[in-house]
Amino acid sequence: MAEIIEKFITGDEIKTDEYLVNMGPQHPSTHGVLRLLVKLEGEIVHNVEPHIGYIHSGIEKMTEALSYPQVIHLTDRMDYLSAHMNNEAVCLCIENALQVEVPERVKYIRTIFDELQRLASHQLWWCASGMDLGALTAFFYGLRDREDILDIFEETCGARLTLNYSVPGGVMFDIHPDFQRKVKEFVKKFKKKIPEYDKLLTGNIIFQNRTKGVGILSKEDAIAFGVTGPTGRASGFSCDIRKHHPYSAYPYIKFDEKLGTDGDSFMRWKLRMDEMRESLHIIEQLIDNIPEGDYGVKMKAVIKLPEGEFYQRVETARGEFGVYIISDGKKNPYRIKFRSPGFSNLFAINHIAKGWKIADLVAIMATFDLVIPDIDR
Amino acid sequence: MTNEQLIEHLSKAYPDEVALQGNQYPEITVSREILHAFMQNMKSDSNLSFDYLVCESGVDYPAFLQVVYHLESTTHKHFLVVKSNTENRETPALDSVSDIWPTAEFHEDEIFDLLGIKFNNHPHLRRLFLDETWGFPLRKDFYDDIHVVER
Amino acid sequence: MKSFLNYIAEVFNGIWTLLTGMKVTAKYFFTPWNNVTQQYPENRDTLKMFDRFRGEVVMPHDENNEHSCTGCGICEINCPNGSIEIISKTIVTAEGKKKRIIDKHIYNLGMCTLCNLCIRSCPSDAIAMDQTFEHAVWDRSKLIKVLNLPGSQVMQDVKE
Amino acid sequence: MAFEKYDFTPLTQSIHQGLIENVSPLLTTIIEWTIIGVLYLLFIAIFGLLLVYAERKVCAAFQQRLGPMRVGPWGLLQTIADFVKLLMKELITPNRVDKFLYNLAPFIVIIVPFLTISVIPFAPGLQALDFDIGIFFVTAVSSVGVIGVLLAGWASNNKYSLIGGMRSGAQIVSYELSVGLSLITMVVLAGTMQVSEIVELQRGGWFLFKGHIPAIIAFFIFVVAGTAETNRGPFDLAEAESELTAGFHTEYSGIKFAFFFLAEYINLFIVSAMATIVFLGGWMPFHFGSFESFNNIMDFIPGIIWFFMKVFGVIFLIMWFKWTFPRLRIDQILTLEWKYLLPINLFNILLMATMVLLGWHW
Repeated sequence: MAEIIEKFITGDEIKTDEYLVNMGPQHPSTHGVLRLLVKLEGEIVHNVEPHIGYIHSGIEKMTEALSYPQVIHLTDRMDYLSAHMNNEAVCLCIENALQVEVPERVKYIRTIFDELQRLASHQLWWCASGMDLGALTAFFYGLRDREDILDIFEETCGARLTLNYSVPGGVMFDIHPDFQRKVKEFVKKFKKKIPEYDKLLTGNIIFQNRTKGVGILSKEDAIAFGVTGPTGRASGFSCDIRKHHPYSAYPYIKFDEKLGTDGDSFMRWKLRMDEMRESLHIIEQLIDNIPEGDYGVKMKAVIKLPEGEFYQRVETARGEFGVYIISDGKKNPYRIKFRSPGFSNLFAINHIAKGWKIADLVAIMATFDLVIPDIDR
Repeated sequence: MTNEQLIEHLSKAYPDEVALQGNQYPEITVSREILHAFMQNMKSDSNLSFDYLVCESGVDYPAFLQVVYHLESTTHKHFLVVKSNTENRETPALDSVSDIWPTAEFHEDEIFDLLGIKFNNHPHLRRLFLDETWGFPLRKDFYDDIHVVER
Repeated sequence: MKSFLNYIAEVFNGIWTLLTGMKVTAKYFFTPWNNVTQQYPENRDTLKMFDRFRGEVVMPHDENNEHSCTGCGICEINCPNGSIEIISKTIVTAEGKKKRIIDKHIYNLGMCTLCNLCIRSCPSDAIAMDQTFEHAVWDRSKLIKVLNLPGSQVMQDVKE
Repeated sequence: MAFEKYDFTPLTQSIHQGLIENVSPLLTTIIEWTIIGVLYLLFIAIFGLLLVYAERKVCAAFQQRLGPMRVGPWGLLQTIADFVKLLMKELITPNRVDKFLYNLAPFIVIIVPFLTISVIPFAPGLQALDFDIGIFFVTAVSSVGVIGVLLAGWASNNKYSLIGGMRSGAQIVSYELSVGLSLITMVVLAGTMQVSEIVELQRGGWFLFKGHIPAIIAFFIFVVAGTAETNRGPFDLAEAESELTAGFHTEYSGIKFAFFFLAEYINLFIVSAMATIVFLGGWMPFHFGSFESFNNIMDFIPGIIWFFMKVFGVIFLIMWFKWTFPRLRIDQILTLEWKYLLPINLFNILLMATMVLLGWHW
C-alpha cells in the first residue's frame, strides 16, 4: 500500500492508457469536415494527426479542362472567405503572363475589395473562434457586422460569398455608384465596433487565461512549417506578401506589417484584431482616390497564355496564396497548382498542440483560422 | 542576392546542372541523385539560406514526372525554383526533403496521393486526400469513368 | 504581503474585465429595437434584392414575344459547368435561304454556379441575371429550364 | 399587516382539516402526498418549459435576435412543441452500452430537483417539507445529481461522454464546497438552518443588506458556484459543445435527453431559489428603512410574486453570465475554486462570525 501511495506521490508508473478520439469529420470546432485523430491521455493531447480529403473537390484537375476565365470562378470555392483574393491571384498571374497592364482604377478597386474581404474573413474568424471558446454571443455580433460588408459586395458584384469579381484584365462590373459612400459609412461604423469586441473578449480575463501562452509556435517553426498569414506573423515571421512583393494598389499606400513576438494563441488573436484596424486604414487611404477610367482592358475572347511557367503570390486572409500555372500555349492550362495557406498552416498544429489539453487544442485551431475547402482543394 | 548573382553562384557551384532565368524567378533543374544534398546545401549555405519552402508541386510530363520546389529565403529575400525529374513514369521516385523543411512532409504526401511519386526516406508516406481505390488523378492518362460524365 | 495585495488586485481586476464584457451584452439586451433579425417569409413585400444580384439566368422577351438570342452558342462554350445547352434548328427563310436559328436554350439551374460568364460573353445581350432567389422545387428536373418562350422569335435588328 | 393576507397556511390547513374529518389519517396522508406530488410534477414540467423559453428569448435579446417566433404568438408554444417532439422521438440505445446504468442515469439526474424543490418555500405556508435542517438537506441532496452525470458519461460507451462526465464530476465535487460554505456563512448570520425561519428572520431586511460586506461576498460566491454546479456557461465543461460535442448526454435521445435538459433548468431554478431564500429574503417584500408608505405599497404585492420576481432576477443574472463569457478550461475551473473561491470563502466565514459576535450587523 505504502508503495502505491509513494508511486502516486512521485507520479511514477501511475499512468493511464492513451486513447484515441476522433475529432471530426463532424465536430463543432473543426469548422467543416476536418478529422483530427487525437491521441489523449486523460485530457492531455499527445498527438494530433489531421486526416483530410473529405471535401477534396479536385479543383486542380478540373482546371485542366477549363479555359482561364473559367478557372477563376472555381477559386472562389477553395478559400471561400477570401474568394476575391483567390480570384485576383489567378487574374494577376494571367495578366503577368500576357504582359497586360491593367488600369489604375482596377488596381484600386481590387485592393479595396481585398481589404473588405480580409475584414469579412477576420470577422467570421473572430466570431467563430469566440464561439469555439464558448462565448456564443460573440458569434452573432461578428456575423451581424459582417453582413454590412457582404451587402457592399452584393451591391457591386451581385454575390455575397463566391464573388467571381476579378476577370483577366479588370473587374467584372464597375463599382456601384453607392459603393464609395457605403464603404465610408461602414468604415466609420466599424471603427466603433472593434473596441466593443475588445471589451467583450480580448480584455476578458477568462479569454486571456484560455489563450495566453497556449500553443506557442516559434518563429523558426513557423518558417519551417511554412506557416504564413496572421498566424505566422504572430510568431514574428515577416511574411506579408502585400509588403514584400506588393501587387495591385499596395505599392501606393502606407501600411504597417503587424508582427507579433509571442506566437501564442492570444498573440494570433490580437494580431488579427490589429490587422482589422490596419485594413480599415488601407481602405480609408484608397476609397477617396479611386481614379476615373475604365474598369478593365479589352482581352481576347479566347485567352491563351504563352508557353511557360508563371507563379503569382498574394496575401489572403489566411496567409500566402500561390498560383502556379504551367502553360503549353493552349487555351487550357497544362497544370495549375494552388499553394493554399491553410494546407501548410494545418500541419503545424500537431507540433504545437502536444502537451496541451483538449480545450487548448480547440483554442489553437480557432486561432489558426482554418478553412477546410482551402486545405482540401 | 539578385537573380543574376544567384544564377551565377549556382552555375559555379553546380556546373552540371542547368540554371537559367525563368519568366520571373531563377530556375535550376537538379538531377535526382544529388537532389537531397543540393537542397541541404540550399538551406545551410549562409549565402543562400533558403529556409522557407513556399510550394512544392508535382507535374506530369509525357516522359517523366517532375517535382517543382519554390524556395524563398526569409533573410536574403531571394527566390529560387528548383526542379527535379523522375527517371520514368512507371516507378517514379525522388528523395524526400521533409527532413530539411518539415512542411515538405505534407506536400509530398499530397504529391504522392495525386501523382504517385514515391519519396524515399519520407517518415510517413500516405495518401492524404483519397482512399486506396483511386489511381493517381493528376496524371494526364487518368480517366475516371465513375465520377466523370461526358457530354 | 505584496503577493497578497497582488492576489486581491488580481481578483478585482478579473471581476472588472468580466463586468465590462457584461456591459456590452447588456447594452444590446436593453435596446431590443436595434435587433437585426429579418423575418423572411413575412417580409417578402419589403425585401428588395440589389439590381446586380445574381439569382438565375433568364432571357428577357419583349411584348411581341421576341428575344435577341441568335443561338450562336458562345454562352455554352463559356459556361464552366455545362449548364447551358443550345439546340438549334434549320429553317428556310422567305428568300429561300437555309438559316440556323435557335430552337431551345436549355439552362440547368441545378448545375449553375452563377459566375456570370455567359452573360459577359453574350454578343447580343440576350440573357441576363434575374434577382429571384427562391429556387426550391420538389423535383430536380424542374430546375432544367427552357429560356426562350414557346413560339418566340428572334428580334429583327439582331445581327447574326 | 396587509402582507399577512397572502398567507397560504389557512388554505393548506383547511384542506388538511377537511380530509382528516372525512377519511382515515392514513388515507389523508396518502391523498396529501398525491396532491403535493402532482403539483410539483406539474410545476417542474411547466416551469421547466417556461425557463427554456425564457432562456431562448433572453439569449436572443443578448444577441440582437428575436428568438422563437413561429409557434404560437411570440413563439410561446415553441418549447411545448419541442417537448412533444422529444416525447415522440425514438429512444436510441447504442450498442455495447452498460444498459442498466445507461437507463438509470437520467432518472437519478431528474430525481435531484424533485427532492430539493420540496424544501423551498414559495410563499408563506406553501412549502412541502419544513425541516430544521433544510439548508443541509439541500446541499446534501443536490450532490446526488453528479452521480447521474457520472453514470451517464461512463455508461454511454463514448469517449466524449466519458470526458464530459469526468469533468463534471471534478467540477461539481469542488464547487459543492463553495456552495456549502457560502450557505454556512449565512447560516452563521441566521443562526438556524430551517428554511422557513431564515425567511422569517429577513422580515426586517434581507440578509444581503443585513450582513452587508460578508453577505455580499457570500452571495457573489454562491451565484458563481451555483452556476458551476448547474453546469451552465461559462462552466459548461461537461457539455462543452465546441470541445466534446454534447458531453455526457451525447448518446441520449428522446425523453431521456429531455430529462437531462429539464433537470438542468430546474436546477437553475433551485440555485436561484436558494439564493433568493438565503440572501434576498425569500418571499419577503422589499422594505426601505422607515418609509412607511413605500413599504405599505410593497406589502400589497403577494409573497409568491415577490419570490418569483427575485428568482427570475437571479436566473437572469446567471443567463447573462452564460451569454457573455467564454468557457473556462478544466484546470482553470479548479484553480478558480481552490485558489480563489475557497480561501475567500473561509476568510468570509471568519469575517461573518466576528461580525455576528460583535453585533456589527443590522
